[in-house]
Amino acid sequence: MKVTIPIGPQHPALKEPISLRMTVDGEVIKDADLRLGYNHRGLEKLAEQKTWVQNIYLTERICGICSHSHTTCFVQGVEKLMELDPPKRGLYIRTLVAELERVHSHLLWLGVAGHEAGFDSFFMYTWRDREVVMDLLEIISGNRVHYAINTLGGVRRDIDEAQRAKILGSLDTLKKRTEYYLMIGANEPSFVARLSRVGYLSKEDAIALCAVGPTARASGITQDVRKDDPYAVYGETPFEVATADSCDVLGRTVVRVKELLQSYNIIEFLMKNLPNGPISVKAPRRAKPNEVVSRYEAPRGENIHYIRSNGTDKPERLKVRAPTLGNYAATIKMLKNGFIADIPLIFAAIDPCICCAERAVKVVDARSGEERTLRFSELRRMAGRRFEKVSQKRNAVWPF
Amino acid sequence: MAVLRTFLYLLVYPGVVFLFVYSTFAEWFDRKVYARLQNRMGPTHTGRWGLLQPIADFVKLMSKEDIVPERADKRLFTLLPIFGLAIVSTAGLLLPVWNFDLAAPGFTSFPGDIVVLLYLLSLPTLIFFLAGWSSTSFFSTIGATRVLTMLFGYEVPLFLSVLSPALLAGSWRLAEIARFYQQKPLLILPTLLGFVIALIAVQAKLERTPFDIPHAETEVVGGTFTEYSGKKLAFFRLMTDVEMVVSAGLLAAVFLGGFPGGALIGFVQFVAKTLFVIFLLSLMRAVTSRIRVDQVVSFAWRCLAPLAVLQLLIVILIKGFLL
Amino acid sequence: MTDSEIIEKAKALLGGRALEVANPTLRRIFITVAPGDLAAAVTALRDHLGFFYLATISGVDDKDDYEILYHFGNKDACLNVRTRIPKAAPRIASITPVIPGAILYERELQDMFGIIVENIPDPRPLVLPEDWPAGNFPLRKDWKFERPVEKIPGGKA
Amino acid sequence: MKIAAFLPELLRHIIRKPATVDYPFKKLKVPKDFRGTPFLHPELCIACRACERDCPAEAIEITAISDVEKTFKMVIHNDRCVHCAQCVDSCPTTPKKAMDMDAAFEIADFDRHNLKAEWVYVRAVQKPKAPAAPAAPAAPNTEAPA
Repeated sequence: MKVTIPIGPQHPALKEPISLRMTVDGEVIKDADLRLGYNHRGLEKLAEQKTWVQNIYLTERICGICSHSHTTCFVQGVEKLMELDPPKRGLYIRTLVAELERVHSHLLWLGVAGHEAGFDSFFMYTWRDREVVMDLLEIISGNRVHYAINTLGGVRRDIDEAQRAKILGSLDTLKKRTEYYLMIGANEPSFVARLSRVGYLSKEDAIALCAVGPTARASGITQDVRKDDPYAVYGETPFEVATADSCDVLGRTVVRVKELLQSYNIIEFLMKNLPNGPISVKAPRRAKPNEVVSRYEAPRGENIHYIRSNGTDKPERLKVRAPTLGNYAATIKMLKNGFIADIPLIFAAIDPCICCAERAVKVVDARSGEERTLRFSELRRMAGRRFEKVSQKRNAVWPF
Repeated sequence: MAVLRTFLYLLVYPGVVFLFVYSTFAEWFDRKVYARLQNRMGPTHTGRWGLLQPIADFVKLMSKEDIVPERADKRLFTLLPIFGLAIVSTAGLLLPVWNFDLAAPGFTSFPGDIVVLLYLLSLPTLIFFLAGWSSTSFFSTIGATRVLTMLFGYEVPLFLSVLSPALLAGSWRLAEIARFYQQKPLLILPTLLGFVIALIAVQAKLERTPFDIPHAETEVVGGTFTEYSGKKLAFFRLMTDVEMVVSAGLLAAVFLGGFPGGALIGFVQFVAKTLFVIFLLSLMRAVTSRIRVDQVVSFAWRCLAPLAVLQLLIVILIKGFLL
Repeated sequence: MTDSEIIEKAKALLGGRALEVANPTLRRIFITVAPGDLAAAVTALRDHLGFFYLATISGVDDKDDYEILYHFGNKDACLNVRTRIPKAAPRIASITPVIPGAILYERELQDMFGIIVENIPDPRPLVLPEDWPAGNFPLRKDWKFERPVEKIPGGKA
Repeated sequence: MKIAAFLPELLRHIIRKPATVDYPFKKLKVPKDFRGTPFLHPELCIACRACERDCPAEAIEITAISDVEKTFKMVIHNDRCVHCAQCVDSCPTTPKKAMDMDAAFEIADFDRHNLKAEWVYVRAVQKPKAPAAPAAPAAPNTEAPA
């Protein structure tokens, strides 16, 4: 007996408007219909009417949590268009803020995963320790969320000796706390029970559905733009790509915590060999007609910007593909045959940044017809008949 | 005179007024401990240290708009909160703290009152199911079916673990059980296993965090209480608080040796022991994460029930050889 | 595999179909292919060169025709396959049989440019709401949108 | 798989001071160059409109009142401003910038009109970097920033 449950567009588990219609048989999900577009802001059309400098702050507001990744991806592309060569110190600071953002984004995700699984103490503690990174970002860039540290040809603010010492100083508390959370995440029985074997995505499915970021790396695909196509100073920084092959939400948690530990090493490396010199070069107002593809490893996956210029001071075309969009096809695959209780967890596992990915809907229409008789089948069949009557009368609300 | 005494007995001291005030205090204590465990402040600004916060919530909810879903069965929908509160308050009267001396016990202490108390405590689960069922929204129906599924998990271990100390004491009367353990305090030790099982089962009955699946807000929005608002929701919230106090009182009476010592000391004993049990409940709420409904049932039958039977075995052996 | 090796292998694989190949910067290769043999080129690149990961599909409104770029990525480089289709007959074959993950980006192409993607498994609108007036496609250059004047409620003007 | 793995950490914190700050009553210190609200030093502004052109949110509006005495009016729409400080960066005046950022971030208001800041001033003449300290004429600014 099928009951279709609408989760969203407004729902406590979803911080942003996205609509999931689950066809559920008892507690098991039969198929999922994902509907987006609720806060599509027409960003690509808007970018064509703003100058290069203004577009930096426009791309920054694509996503609140990974704002630095979109600006860096955009600024790198435009620097190639304008043939600018940012100085080494500017690139070092840009990579530093990128890694600090990855740390704060992963710590935020750990908290959200804990909250979705009902583990509120884990949520409180991870977000308390995330404040250390937020304060660092606020001291360096002057703002906790939209750092706006990038400009065409380098960065806008320098790091003085006191800030450098503060960053190095707070690294070991962060390292100690992250190892503690890895221990908790792997050992707390009720938490692990909610994470293991949930949202299974095999390696072949991940490849076929072009999954990106930690979701793909947790299924055993070593795919990291920082290694495959190094930008900024990732060519010189020693780090390894964190992968796991358990293909489930627990694997994604482990991958993200390993990435946190890698980020601490990168930040330490960056702070220890920060070269001195200027931090930015002067940028012209116009860019010659040209096109560029710029890629960036955001905390959620690979970011890609395709920018084409036509000689004026406004871009001809700016195509943005945020990582969450890449993972939506994989999410539908994971949701099938899961439990209702797992919907928020599976959905949170790809760390969805819905405002980033205002571009995807996918229907899986495997209408498996078999009728499972359950002990409560009689109760549920009554519920089913009630809904049909209910939905007919108010069908304007739920367009089935 | 006797009428006045019973009237006072029912309404003021051991009865409704005291129970409501004490249950809001218990909720404040639970929220404050839970917050401090998570390194937060908890309610602080309503009254001294936030003491009036639960009462403030109750008053706010009472003044809010009260919506009844169109398709719902209006009479049932409206009466359920009142039934629930009534059931749980009458269960509160049966707690043995009120009859000070066994010679002239009040009318609420009779042989077999532990069975009545357990029955009255399992009725609220049925009330939750009907509440979820009668408000015909998707989420509340799922919440309702989850309440019943969980009921089959924790009910048997709860009954077994609570009744085994009664078996050891050889009587079904709460006051006598309490007096038995006051005279032989050493015999509390073998029933400690039962105490742990009962704690977990009560946490499930009260639908608190490891088992708050029926109204898990990230999955099924409000679960059984999705459609409730205004006065009805206020009554349901108060009902869960009173149920917490009553369950804590039951556990304290059966496992921690009741509340000896006349009126005043008995009252202090009652407050101390119930707050200790509530502290353990909020500790459990802070330590664990929410598990799925099927995991609750398998955990209950694969782990709680065998331990409860083991506890029963221990009690029978002790009763057979030692007493 | 350096860029030049990839280019040789791609030229060998595609034979005459690769109309022009460009390598503007390190690890960036642009191959232009006629719309007809797009699917064949994509299959060849996926099987022999390991370009199974499709990052995204970008559509560009280029005065009198649409340019569609398929951005692939693998360990060594980012390969972009470019096709041009006339505005008069905006049709392109879907590559979902070859790469299932492309369904999302083809849907957006359909919404934003009005390009009809043949035998796409699921033709429903992707991002635009159901009540979006048919026939106008936001990302076309001729689609103008004038922002309404901002009225601030209350207080002095 | 440890039962109650979180217990020791929780019990350690039960007596410690909570990490949360009682916000409206106790406030945290804002760091040194925090990007708060943009404001103008009217006597330094040469009305070159660089900030108006570069502002991503179109929050700065410079209108010429009269060309004779070269007086201008600048309005900063703080309800539209995104606090990115690009105006401070693109301001060409040396040595001290006309546009500046203060640290006020609690600017919520019921009426968006209260968030508009206005200045009417005479355009300062940007002296070439002569060796002598350029004495910028004391422009009669008629209205202090809101």
